[in-house]
Amino acid sequence: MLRSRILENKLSSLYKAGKIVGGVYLGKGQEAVSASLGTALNPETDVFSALIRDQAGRIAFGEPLLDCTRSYLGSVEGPMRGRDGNIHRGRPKEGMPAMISHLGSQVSLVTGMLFAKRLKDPTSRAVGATCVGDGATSTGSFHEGLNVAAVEKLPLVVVVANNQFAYSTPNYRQFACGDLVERARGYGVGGFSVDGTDLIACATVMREAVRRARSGDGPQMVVAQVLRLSGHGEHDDGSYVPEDLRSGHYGRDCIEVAIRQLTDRGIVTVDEIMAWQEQNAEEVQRAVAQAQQEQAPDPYQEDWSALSTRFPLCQSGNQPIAQ
Amino acid sequence: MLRSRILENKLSSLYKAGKIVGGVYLGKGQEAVSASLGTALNPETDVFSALIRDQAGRIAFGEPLLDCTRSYLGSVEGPMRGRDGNIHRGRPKEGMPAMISHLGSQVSLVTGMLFAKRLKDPTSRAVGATCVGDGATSTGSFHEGLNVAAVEKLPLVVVVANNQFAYSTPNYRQFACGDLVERARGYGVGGFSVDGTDLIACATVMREAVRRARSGDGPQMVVAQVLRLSGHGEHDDGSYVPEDLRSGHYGRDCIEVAIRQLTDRGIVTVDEIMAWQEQNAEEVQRAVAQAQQEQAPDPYQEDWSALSTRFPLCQSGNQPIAQ
Amino acid sequence: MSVTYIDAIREAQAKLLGEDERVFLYGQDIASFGGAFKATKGLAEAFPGRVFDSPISEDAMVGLAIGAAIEGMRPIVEMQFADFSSIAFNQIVNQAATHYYRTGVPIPITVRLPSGGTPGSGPFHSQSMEGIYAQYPGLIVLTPATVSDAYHMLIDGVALDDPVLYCEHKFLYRWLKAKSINGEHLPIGQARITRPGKHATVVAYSAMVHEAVRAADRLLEESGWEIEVVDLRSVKPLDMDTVLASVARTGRLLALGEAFPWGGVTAEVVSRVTEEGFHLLDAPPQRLNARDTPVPYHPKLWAAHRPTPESICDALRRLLSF
Amino acid sequence: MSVTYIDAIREAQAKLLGEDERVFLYGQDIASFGGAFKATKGLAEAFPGRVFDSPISEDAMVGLAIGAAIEGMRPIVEMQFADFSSIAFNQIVNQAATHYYRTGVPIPITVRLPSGGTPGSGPFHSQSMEGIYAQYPGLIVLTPATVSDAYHMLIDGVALDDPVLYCEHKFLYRWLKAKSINGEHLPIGQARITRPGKHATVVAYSAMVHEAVRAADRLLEESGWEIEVVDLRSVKPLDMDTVLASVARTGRLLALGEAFPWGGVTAEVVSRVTEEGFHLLDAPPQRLNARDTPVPYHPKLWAAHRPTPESICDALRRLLSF
Ligand SMILES: Cc1ncc(C[n+]2csc(CCOP(=O)(O)OP(=O)(O)O)c2C)c(N)n1
Ligand SMILES: Cc1ncc(C[n+]2csc(CCOP(=O)(O)OP(=O)(O)O)c2C)c(N)n1
Ligand SMILES: [Mg+2]
Ligand SMILES: [Mg+2]
Repeated sequence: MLRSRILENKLSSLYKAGKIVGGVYLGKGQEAVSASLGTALNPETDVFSALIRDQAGRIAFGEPLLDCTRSYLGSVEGPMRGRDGNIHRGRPKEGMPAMISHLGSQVSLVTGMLFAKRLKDPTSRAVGATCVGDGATSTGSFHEGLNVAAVEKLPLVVVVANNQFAYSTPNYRQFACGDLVERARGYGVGGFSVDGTDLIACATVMREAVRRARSGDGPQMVVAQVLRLSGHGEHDDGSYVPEDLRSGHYGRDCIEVAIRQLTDRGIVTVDEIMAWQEQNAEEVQRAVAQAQQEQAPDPYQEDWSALSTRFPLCQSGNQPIAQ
Repeated sequence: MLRSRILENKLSSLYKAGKIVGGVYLGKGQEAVSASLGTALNPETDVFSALIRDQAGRIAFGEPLLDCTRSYLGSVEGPMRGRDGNIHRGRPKEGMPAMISHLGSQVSLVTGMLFAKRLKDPTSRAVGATCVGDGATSTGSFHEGLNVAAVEKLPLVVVVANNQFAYSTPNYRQFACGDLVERARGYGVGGFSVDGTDLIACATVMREAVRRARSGDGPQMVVAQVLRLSGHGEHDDGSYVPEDLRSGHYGRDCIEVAIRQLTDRGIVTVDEIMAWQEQNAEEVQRAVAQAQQEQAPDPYQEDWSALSTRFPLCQSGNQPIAQ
Repeated sequence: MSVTYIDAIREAQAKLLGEDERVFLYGQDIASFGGAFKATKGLAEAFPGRVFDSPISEDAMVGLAIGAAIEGMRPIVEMQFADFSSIAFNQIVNQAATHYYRTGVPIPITVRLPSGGTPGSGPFHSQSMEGIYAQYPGLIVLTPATVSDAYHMLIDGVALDDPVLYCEHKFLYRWLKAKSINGEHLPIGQARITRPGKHATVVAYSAMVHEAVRAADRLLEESGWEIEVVDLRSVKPLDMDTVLASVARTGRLLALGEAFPWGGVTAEVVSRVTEEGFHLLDAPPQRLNARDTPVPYHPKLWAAHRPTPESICDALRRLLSF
Repeated sequence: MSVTYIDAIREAQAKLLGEDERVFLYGQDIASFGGAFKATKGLAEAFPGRVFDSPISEDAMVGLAIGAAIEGMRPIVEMQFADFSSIAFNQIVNQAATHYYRTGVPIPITVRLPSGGTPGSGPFHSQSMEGIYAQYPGLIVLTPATVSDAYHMLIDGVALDDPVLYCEHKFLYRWLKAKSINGEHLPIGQARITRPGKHATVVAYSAMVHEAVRAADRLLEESGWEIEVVDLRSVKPLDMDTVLASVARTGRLLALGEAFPWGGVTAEVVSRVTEEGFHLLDAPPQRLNARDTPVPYHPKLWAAHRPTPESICDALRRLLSF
């Protein structure tokens, strides 16, 4: 999560320097949730469909830093080859589906991956996880996907990172129940609540949710309370978040909390953390530098085809590029 | 509900005699649920968006018999003028929206009608109700609509007639919770369970749900357990419903139960019921006869326009009818 | 013994399930019930654990299929009616259709769309959505018109690595019969000359091929006009070679479809022909589609809403009069 | 002082809220935040109780608007991006679009669709869906290209009794400026000759009108060709009179759009012109659209995906060479 924070700070400055086109969407303040989910999974067998604020989870699950910097900086070497960018990236064949923007849509997709894994091998113990925000729980797609997973009793873990806002929209304009975890029972799935600013609590809950899913208890839903410590995207100052929330319990920085937790318990020393920090900063710097020196996609080289199939009898209808 | 049953029996024979084109969808066995909802509403002010199996509720809410027979028999005099038929009928301006087939879609529509009523008159005490089946609860549209109504705290009553099957699909392939009423809490809405074969129980629960909605408690969800005593449509023999369900508690005929309840309590006599029956049979017969003698729509007279607006500068693009 | 169009669809699925373990079927009421139209009758019993009833969740049905396809499966999703695919629209056009271009991983799913009008089916059980889906890059849209094509194109479609919308016409289900399914087997992407002629070309697909042939028979009898009928077979990809070769022979084009009249397949055909074969045309190309209203319920309105042999003859007479 | 395209959209909504109590606004983040693009900035404060933040529920947003319209209101729904209207697709094309034909009760809702590409927006924040919605009977599809049209067409669209898809182009939001919004005020259903010419007609709409004008300027300068540019303003209804009159003057047609190349607006325009004005054409009509792939993220790919003044000039030169 430390590496994620350093990377995201770098992305933010690149954006502000005009080096990234489009948008930059950060997971600051949500690293404990995301990283502990990524850590609880097994990258060899499991599926992790990261969403907007899952840089930390991506790193924990094993996504190379370069996938991130190449996607943001539009390198043709990245997994999306400039065709898609920023958080819309992934390696579907390696258990990392690439999100589409339409919120909620990944739930049934991960469900389908798990459905297939079970069909191919009834003894499969692979788990699939995805994160959604509080806002995404209002989508029909979320509902349909989670319900189907429950009917099929698939090992799906859905983490709702309730950061109190969907863009500018506060929880009370998004849902009317007390806590979103109250939805779990209605789907017939396991439900967990956790303080998303507390790394140790998150790690414990995620591990347990993943364990239950893996052991055949069907889908598990974890609702983590957090606050994002950035705007919706780096174009947004998030000024709609009231001061008392920012200065309240969930406004605390989960990384500071984690450092305190780990040092208090003597698991790491401050010096070690400083060393990590430095090492990560270097790695991030390298990943940025490499992506920046790589080629942008070239429209003349681009294979302008949305299909993998070629139909020799039918012309493409695509116009040549004007010179 | 007696009238509904007589009408539906008639529709079934008309269908079997080839006098109705398309399909016939009956509410046999669900009359207690539907009628008690229709009765609990005020047709002057309220909204009732009937679904597939709501013939009894339609009658209770005040829909004329002729609306039904004209729609099924394709009379041009009916509210749908032959453009739509069977259960896809209504009088939206009189509080009776006409369902589209896509299940779940009416929930947000009724929500919008209530939203508008409150905007127009903040003291409005109008309630809006709609029925859905167990299957329709799996739609994203149901989820989005109910959640929006809950956020807006609108006086919506959603009745889930859980007849154990969606077409041929049993509950265990549709949802994974014990009872759909467990969903209420996750939406932050009121929840009621009721035996849908028990008229008095239904009447009590519907009245209470409507009262709470009307008094400002926000949406209410009533889950009624029933069994349909017909196929999905009259083309279907419903043979997938296992014998033990048919012969079990919910397989009992709510009309027989109601007659017993009412006569046992001395509210009506058997003679009175026989008289109603006769009177209703006559009225149904009249409504059928009238619709049958009315004109079918005439394609040459038809105003083939999907818009109420006419654009004088733009031709319609519609071809003349071949002679 | 004869085979209907829907028999062919069922047989194709049986063959696919039998020969390719990556194939499974997912849809509402398709397992023990065999589907609303019985297109999967007996398959759940014959292939245990391969045919699944889904909840009423079209968005999730397609989402699940896409996920399974990423994992190497070849799911076939049955929509109960094409019209209900509007609920799965986002998963189809944004998730499935963009996936290969974005990630390089193709999505071999097949979505079966029971399409087209039948009397009394009304606005929500009658739609023809091929012209909607074909607008999106990344989708293949098949529209079989014959029993043999219903069979072979479903098998060939499932074999493609890309998402396929398989538009099967409900009116043909039981009405269209063949002696066997071993008709001429053309590859996907090749159109067929269903009926040769020399005075005008009707380009049609799905059920309208048969209405075009009826109209052509009538005109031949009435006035000796010889009308060529081209069956597109797939609307995306579009086999313009066959279409242009036909127009080169006849000099006249009527594009015929059952969908709504704005845009869609007939507009694409007319535009491609005029762009690429303007000099071949001896008369203004014409289109005939359904009317610009929802599909009406009443059989009398329905019959006047869609093209019929009468209205096709009228359109052809107009075309031949130039 | 100047007014941008998005100012005009905001001003139009302010005027509507001020003058018609049936109007309310519903959408994600549109109340105190003022919307993702600030198209409703300040309106929640100026009109308390008339501007509402919705949950992330596009299907329910449109369903709610339809219900409110039945009750006599005139809701304006803001989609955060046109692309997300795919979630509301069913409510738009099946509930709103069929309602008047089925029940006789019209549905005066306006759905604002922030449309079209901008650099770096990628496959899901760049779509142009006018050609999808126009295929459905019962919908009106507006595509304003100027500041003044953005203003007047929104006001006129809300006044219509039928469902309106108002396609506003994101690229024009801040880039397009006018001295005032009091430009020429044409009725909905009438196209405009944006730039008169005599050698060829470009039929365009929305942002492509400006690219067409740029291309026309360039060709005039380079080689003296005088290109006429027609701005359709609304793609459904389509003002064929203006289009045909222009083609009658020039004899040559290029239909230009930013949407995907299969079907859509340009195919409808070419088909209508060839059907109704074949004899006016001196050369095969041409189309130029975006490429048949999702809209790419990278600005370099994006710029080659959509038509540009360069590719429009190329297409025009081809057209003029016949
Ligand atoms: C279906 C859909 N509608 C709208 C959007 C636009 N949008 C992108 S992010 C966002 C807010 C998401 O809120 P939440 O789910 O709480 O996640 P968070 O950003 O808070 O992490 C919105 C409305 C979208 N991506 N998808
Ligand atoms: C979105 C959608 N998908 C599929 C259908 C086809 N369909 C019509 S009724 C039905 C079953 C409905 O089951 P349920 O909601 O339980 O109601 P019931 O028929 O049992 O009263 C189905 C699948 C539909 N109408 N809408
Ligand atoms: Mg959030
Ligand atoms: Mg049911």
